[in-house]
Amino acid sequence: MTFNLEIDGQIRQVEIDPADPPGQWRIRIDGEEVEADAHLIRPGVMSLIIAGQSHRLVLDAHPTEPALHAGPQRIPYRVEDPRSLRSRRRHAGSASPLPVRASMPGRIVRLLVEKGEVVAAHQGVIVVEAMKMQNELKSPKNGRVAEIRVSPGDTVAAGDILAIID
Amino acid sequence: MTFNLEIDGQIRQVEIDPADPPGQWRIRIDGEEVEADAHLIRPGVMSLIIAGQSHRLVLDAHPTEPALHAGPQRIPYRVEDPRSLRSRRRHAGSASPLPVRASMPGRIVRLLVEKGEVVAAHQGVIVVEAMKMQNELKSPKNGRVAEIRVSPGDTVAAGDILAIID
Amino acid sequence: MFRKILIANRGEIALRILRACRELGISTVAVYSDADRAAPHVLEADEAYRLGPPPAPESYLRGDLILDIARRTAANAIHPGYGFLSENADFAQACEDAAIRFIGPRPSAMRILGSKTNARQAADEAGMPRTPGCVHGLASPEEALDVAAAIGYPVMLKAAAGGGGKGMRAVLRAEDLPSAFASASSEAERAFGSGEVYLEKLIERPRHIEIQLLADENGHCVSLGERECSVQRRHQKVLEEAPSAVVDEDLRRRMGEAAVRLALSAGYTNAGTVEFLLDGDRNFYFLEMNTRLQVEHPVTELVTGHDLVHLQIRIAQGEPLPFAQRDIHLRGHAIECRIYAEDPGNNFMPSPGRITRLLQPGGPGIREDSGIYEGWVVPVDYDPMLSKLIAYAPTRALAIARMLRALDEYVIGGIRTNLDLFRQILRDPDFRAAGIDTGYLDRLLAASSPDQVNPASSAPAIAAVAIFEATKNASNGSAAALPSSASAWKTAARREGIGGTDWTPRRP
Amino acid sequence: MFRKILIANRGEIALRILRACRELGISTVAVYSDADRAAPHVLEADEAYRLGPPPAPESYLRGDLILDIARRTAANAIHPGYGFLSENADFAQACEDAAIRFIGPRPSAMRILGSKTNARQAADEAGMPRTPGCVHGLASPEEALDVAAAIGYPVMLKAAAGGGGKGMRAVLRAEDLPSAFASASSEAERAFGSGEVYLEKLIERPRHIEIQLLADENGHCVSLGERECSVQRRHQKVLEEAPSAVVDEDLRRRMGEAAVRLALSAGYTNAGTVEFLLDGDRNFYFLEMNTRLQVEHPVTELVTGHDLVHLQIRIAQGEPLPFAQRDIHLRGHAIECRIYAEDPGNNFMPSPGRITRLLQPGGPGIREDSGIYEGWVVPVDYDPMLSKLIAYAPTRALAIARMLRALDEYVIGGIRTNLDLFRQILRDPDFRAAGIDTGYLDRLLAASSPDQVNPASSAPAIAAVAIFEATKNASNGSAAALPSSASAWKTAARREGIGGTDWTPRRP
Repeated sequence: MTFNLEIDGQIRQVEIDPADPPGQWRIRIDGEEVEADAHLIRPGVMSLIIAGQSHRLVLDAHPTEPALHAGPQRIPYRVEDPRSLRSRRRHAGSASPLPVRASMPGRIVRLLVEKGEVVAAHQGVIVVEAMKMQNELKSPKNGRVAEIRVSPGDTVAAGDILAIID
Repeated sequence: MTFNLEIDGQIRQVEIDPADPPGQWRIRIDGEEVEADAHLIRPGVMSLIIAGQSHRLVLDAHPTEPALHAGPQRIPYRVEDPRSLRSRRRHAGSASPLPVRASMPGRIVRLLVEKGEVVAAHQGVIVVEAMKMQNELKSPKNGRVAEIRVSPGDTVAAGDILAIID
Repeated sequence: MFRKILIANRGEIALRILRACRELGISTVAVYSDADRAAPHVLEADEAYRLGPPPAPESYLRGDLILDIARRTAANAIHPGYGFLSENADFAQACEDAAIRFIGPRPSAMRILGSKTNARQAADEAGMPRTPGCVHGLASPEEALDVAAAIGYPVMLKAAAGGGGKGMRAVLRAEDLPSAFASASSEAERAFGSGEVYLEKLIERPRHIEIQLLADENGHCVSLGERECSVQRRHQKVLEEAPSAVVDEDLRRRMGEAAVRLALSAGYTNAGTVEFLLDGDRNFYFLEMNTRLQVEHPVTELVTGHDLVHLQIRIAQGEPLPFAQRDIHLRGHAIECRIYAEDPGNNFMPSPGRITRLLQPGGPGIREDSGIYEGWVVPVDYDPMLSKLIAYAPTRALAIARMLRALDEYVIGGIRTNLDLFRQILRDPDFRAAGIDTGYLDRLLAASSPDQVNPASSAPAIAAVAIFEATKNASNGSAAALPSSASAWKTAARREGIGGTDWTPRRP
Repeated sequence: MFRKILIANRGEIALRILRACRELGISTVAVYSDADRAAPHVLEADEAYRLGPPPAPESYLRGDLILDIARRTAANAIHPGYGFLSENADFAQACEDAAIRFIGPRPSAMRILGSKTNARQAADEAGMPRTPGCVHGLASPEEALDVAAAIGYPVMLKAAAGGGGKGMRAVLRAEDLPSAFASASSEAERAFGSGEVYLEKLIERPRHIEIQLLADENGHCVSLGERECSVQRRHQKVLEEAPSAVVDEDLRRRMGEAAVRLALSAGYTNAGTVEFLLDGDRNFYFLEMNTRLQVEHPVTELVTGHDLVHLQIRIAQGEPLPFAQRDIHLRGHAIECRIYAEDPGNNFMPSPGRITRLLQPGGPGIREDSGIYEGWVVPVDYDPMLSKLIAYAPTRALAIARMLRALDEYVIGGIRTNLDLFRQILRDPDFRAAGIDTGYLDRLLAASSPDQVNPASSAPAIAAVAIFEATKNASNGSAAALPSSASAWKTAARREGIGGTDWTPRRP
C-alpha cells in the first residue's frame, strides 16, 4: 500500500507492507525503510516499537482535523489520495483550491475579504462567534478568494466549508 | 418486542416499547409496567432513571455467562428465545437439556459421573484443572447425564460443551 | 445527621460532593439540565431529576425548581458547590425558610462578605490590612477622581458584586478615570445586575495568596493554611498550589489570624476563603472573601490531610470542628491544573464537542477530580472545565515533576485542551523558581510565539498513521488486523497448552 | 545520577517504577514476555525489549537476558520490583559484577537476611525478640521432636528459603510431627529447591505487623512506621493498612528500633521490610525480613508522605537519606486492597481472560496502582493481581468508608474478581473494630455461606437487559438507538441556536 501523507506542512510518500509475524511492518518513508512492531491497545491507541524505542500513539478523531497524539505532541495530518497528489505535482506552482472550514459551531460575525480578493496564507478571512468569543478563520494558502458561501448572521456547524481559496 | 429473561433462577416475561422522546421506554415485567429513561454512557454502560432513582448498569461480556453489573452486584442472565420457552412451558415438568460448559480454558482431570447417571442440580460432574488449581463443574439441573464429550487429559477452551444433562 | 443531600451543581464538583456524601453514608439527589442527562454526576447519584433546558438560567440557576425537588425528595440539605447558586444569599435564605439546610454560611454572613465594599468595611472593623481606597460604592466619576487623588495612581476600579475580571479596570492616570469608570460600571451592571464600583490602589506585581477557613457553628474557626493562585490568565486562576513558596510560618500565622478575625466578626460559618494580595515586600492586603468551597480546595486537602467537603457537611449538621488550630500541619506540596476545553493556540477559544479519546493519568501522588468520560460531549452551555488534575509530592520540585509526568500520560482527543499550556508553565524557569505574580502568565503568553513551530514530524508518527491506514478496514476482514493483547494471549495459549503454564501461587 | 534504568518486572509494579523514573528525569527500559507485548509497562516505557515466551523461567526470570539488555542499552541500574529476581542474591551479584547497579541491598546482606534461619541468627545477634525455636535447619525428625519438646506445642514447621505458605505446617501434637516434617521438607524442596526446614513456637492468633525500613549507603537507617497485614488468605496478604490500630507510639518506636538494629547489623541498604508477629499481649516476635520493595508499600507512602521508589533510586545512587528518624510522622490512615482476577465464589480459582469492560474509581483520597486497561487480556502465566486500590483518609473509619465508595465505582467485566470479597471484609464488624489476626479471613470465609443467595433481581436490572436487547442492532439502523451524551448535545444545539447560549466566561 502506498499513499501520501501531509504532516506538519510536509508531504511524505509512504509505502507499507505487513511482515511476519503479525504486528511487524516494513515501512518506507520517502524511500527510507523503518521496521515497526505495532500492537493495538484499544481502538485508536497503538503501541509501536521501532528499534527498541517504545511509542504510544493515539488517534485524535477530531471532526475536521485528523491528528495523532505522539507523546505530548498533537500532530495534525492528512492522508492524500495518490491521484490528487499526482495531479497536484503535475501542475506544480498552481496548487489546488483549498476550503476555509468552521472549526466549531458558531455564527458568522463578519467577512474580512471579498470574492476575488488576493489573500496570503494565514490572513484572516471570516470571523465566527461562539460562546461569546470571536474566532478569526484564516486562509490556508496564498491565493485568491474563489467563493464565499456564508453571510454575517448565518449559523454554521463544525466542518462546514465557508469559503474556497483558489 | 417481547422476550423471556432468565435472571437469578427466575424466568420473567418482558415486553418493551420505545416511548417519546428518545431514551424513554415502556417496559412490562410479568405484566407490571415500568417507565425507564435510558442513556448510553459508552458501549455497554447505561444510565437508567426510573421514578427518579438513578442506576448505573454495565454489561459484562463474559464469554459463557452474560451478566449485568448493577451497582456492586453482578447479576447473570440469559435471554430466551420465545419459541423455546413456549415449548418448554407446553411440556411443563420436563425441562429441555442443558449443557455443562467449561468456564475457563483448562485440562480435564477426571469425570465424576457416567453417562446415564441421574444427577442433582449443583452436583459435581467434571473436574477441570487450570493454573494448577482444580475446578469442579456442576450440573445445571436435576436430570440424567445424556452425553459426556470429554475424557481425562483433554484440553478444553472456555465455553466448550463438556457434557449434556437431560 | 443528614439522610439525603441534594447537590445543586454539575461537572466535577457535583461528582466530588456526591462521593463525599457516599463516604458519609448520606444518599444523594442530582439535578441536571437537558445537556447533562448523560453526565457523570447523574450516573453516579442515587436519584436524579431534570431541571430544564441547557442554559443555566433555565436550569442550574432555577433555585425555585431545585428547592421544589429538595422538598419532594425529602432532602435534608442542599450543597451548592461553587458557581451557580453558591453565593446567592437569597437562595440560601429560601432554603432556610424551607427548613432545608444550605451547606454554606448563613445568608446574613453571605450578605456582609459577598459584597466587596461591605467586606472591606468588615475588614476595617476586624483590623485587617486592605488595599488603600474606598469602602463604599462610588457615586460619580468626580468622587472616583477625589479618592484616586488621595491614594495616588495607579488605581484599580472594581465591581462591588464582581469577580473573574468583569467590571475591572486598571487606571494609570487621572485623565483615563472618567471613561474607565463609565465602562466598568456598565460592564458590572450587565454582568452582575449591579453597577456599583469602587476603587483601590493598584498593587504592582502582586501575588494572589488566599487562606482557607473552616468555621463551625459554635464559634470555632481555624485556618488551613494558604494557597498560591498567582498563575492567572486575565484574572482567572489557571494553576494553584499549596503551600506558597514565599509564605513562611510567621506570615502564614499572621494571614491566618487576620482571616479568622474577619470571619468571626461577620458570624461566618462553614468553609470560606479570604483572598489577599501580597506585595513585593510581603505585605498582605485583603482582597475579598469567597463564601463557598473553592475550585482549588484539593491542594489544601492534600497538604493538610483533611477533607473539606466532609467537614462542610459535618459543620452544617451542627458538629464541632474535630481539630484545633494547633493540629493543622502542612506536609508536602500540591499543585492543581485546571484542564479546560479551550484552544491556547487560538486565543483560548472554547472547544466544546465530543471527547473521542481519553487516556487519564494515574499512579502515586496523582488525584483527578474529573467530570468527563470517553464519549462525553462537552456542552457549550457552561464553563469549559473538564477536570482538575492535582499532583502531590514531598517537595515543590517533585510535585512539578510529577505533574509533568501525569500531563504526559494524559490524552484528550476530539477537542482542544490547555494541557500544553501547563507543560509550558511547569517548564518555565520563572515558575520553577516561584518567581510569579498575577501578571506572570499573561507575560509568558505574550512572550511565547503564538504560532509555535512543530518539531519535524518523526518516523514513529508517520509509521503509526501508515499502520492505522493499512488496518483501517480490518474489522471487515478486508485487511490485516493489528494484533492486540488478546492475540498475544491466544498465540501463547495455543503454543503452551494450558497445563504447561508456570503460574506460581506465591504472592509476594 | 542514573541516566537510564531497566525495570526487570511487569504489571502494576513495573508501571509504578517507570513513573518514578520519569519523575526523576531518568529514562526507562522495559522488558516483556510474549504475553506482555501489549502490556501497559511496555506502552509507557521509553524503550522495550522482548525476553521470550510467557513462562517466567523463559522470560522474567532470565537474569542473563536481562543483564544483556541492560548492557546493550547502557542502563546504569536495574530495578527488580518484587517477585521474580528481586530476592535473588546471585542476580544481584551478577549485576554488581557487570557494574550495573542493582536497586536493592548488596548481595551479602540479601544472603544473610534472605534465608530465614540465617535471619533468625542475625536477629539473635541484634538482640531482637523472635519466636522460640531453632536458628538452624533441622537435620532429622528426631531433632525436630527434641526442639518441639523443649519449646512446647503447638509448633510451626517452616521452609528456610520459603514464603507464601509453602513448606509450612502447624503441628499440634508430637505424634504428628514426623509426617509433617517429611511433607513440609519435600514441599519446600519442590517449591524453592531447598528442603531445609526449621521449627518455631506457634503464636496463637497473631497479628502480622511489619516495619518499613530505608537505609542509605552511609549507615543511616530509619523506620517509616508499621503496616498491618493480618488480613490473609492461606498465608497470602489480601488487604493491608497503615498504621495498625493496635500499635501505639511506644510499640512503634520499639519495633522500629529493633528492625533498624537488625538491618544495620547485616549491613543492609535500600528499602526493606522486617515482619513481626504480635501476640495478644502485644509482644512482638521477629518473623522474617523481605529484602525488597513490598507490594503493600503504598500505604506507607500515603501516611508518611514519602515516595519509597524515589528514595530507593536515590539511595542506590549513593545519596544520603533526606530525612532523619525524628522527621517521620504518620498522618491519617491508608488501606490497600489487592484486586485479583480470581473467583471467590468458586474457591478463588484464577480467572484469566479478556477485560471486556473497565470502570475505574477515582476522586479524593483514592490511588490506584494498576497494570490493566479495557481490552487487556490477563495472562495465565503470572500472578493474577490486576491492580492495587488504595484509600487514604484522616481516620481508619473514613478510609474504610472511602474504600467502600471506590469499590462501588469499580466495574471489571469479562473476568471474575475479588472486589466483592473486600466489600465483605470492610463491612464485617470484627474488621471494623480492628479485631483481626492472621486467621481472621479464613474464619470469615468459612463462616459465610459459599453459595450466597442473590437478592431478588430488581426492575432496573431487568429493564436494562430489555433496553440493551432492544437496541442491540441499533448500529445497523435496524432498531432505535439509545441516546447518549452526543444526542443530548445535538438536540440542544439545534433548539438553542448557537448564539443564544449563556456561557459565562467567569470561572470561580
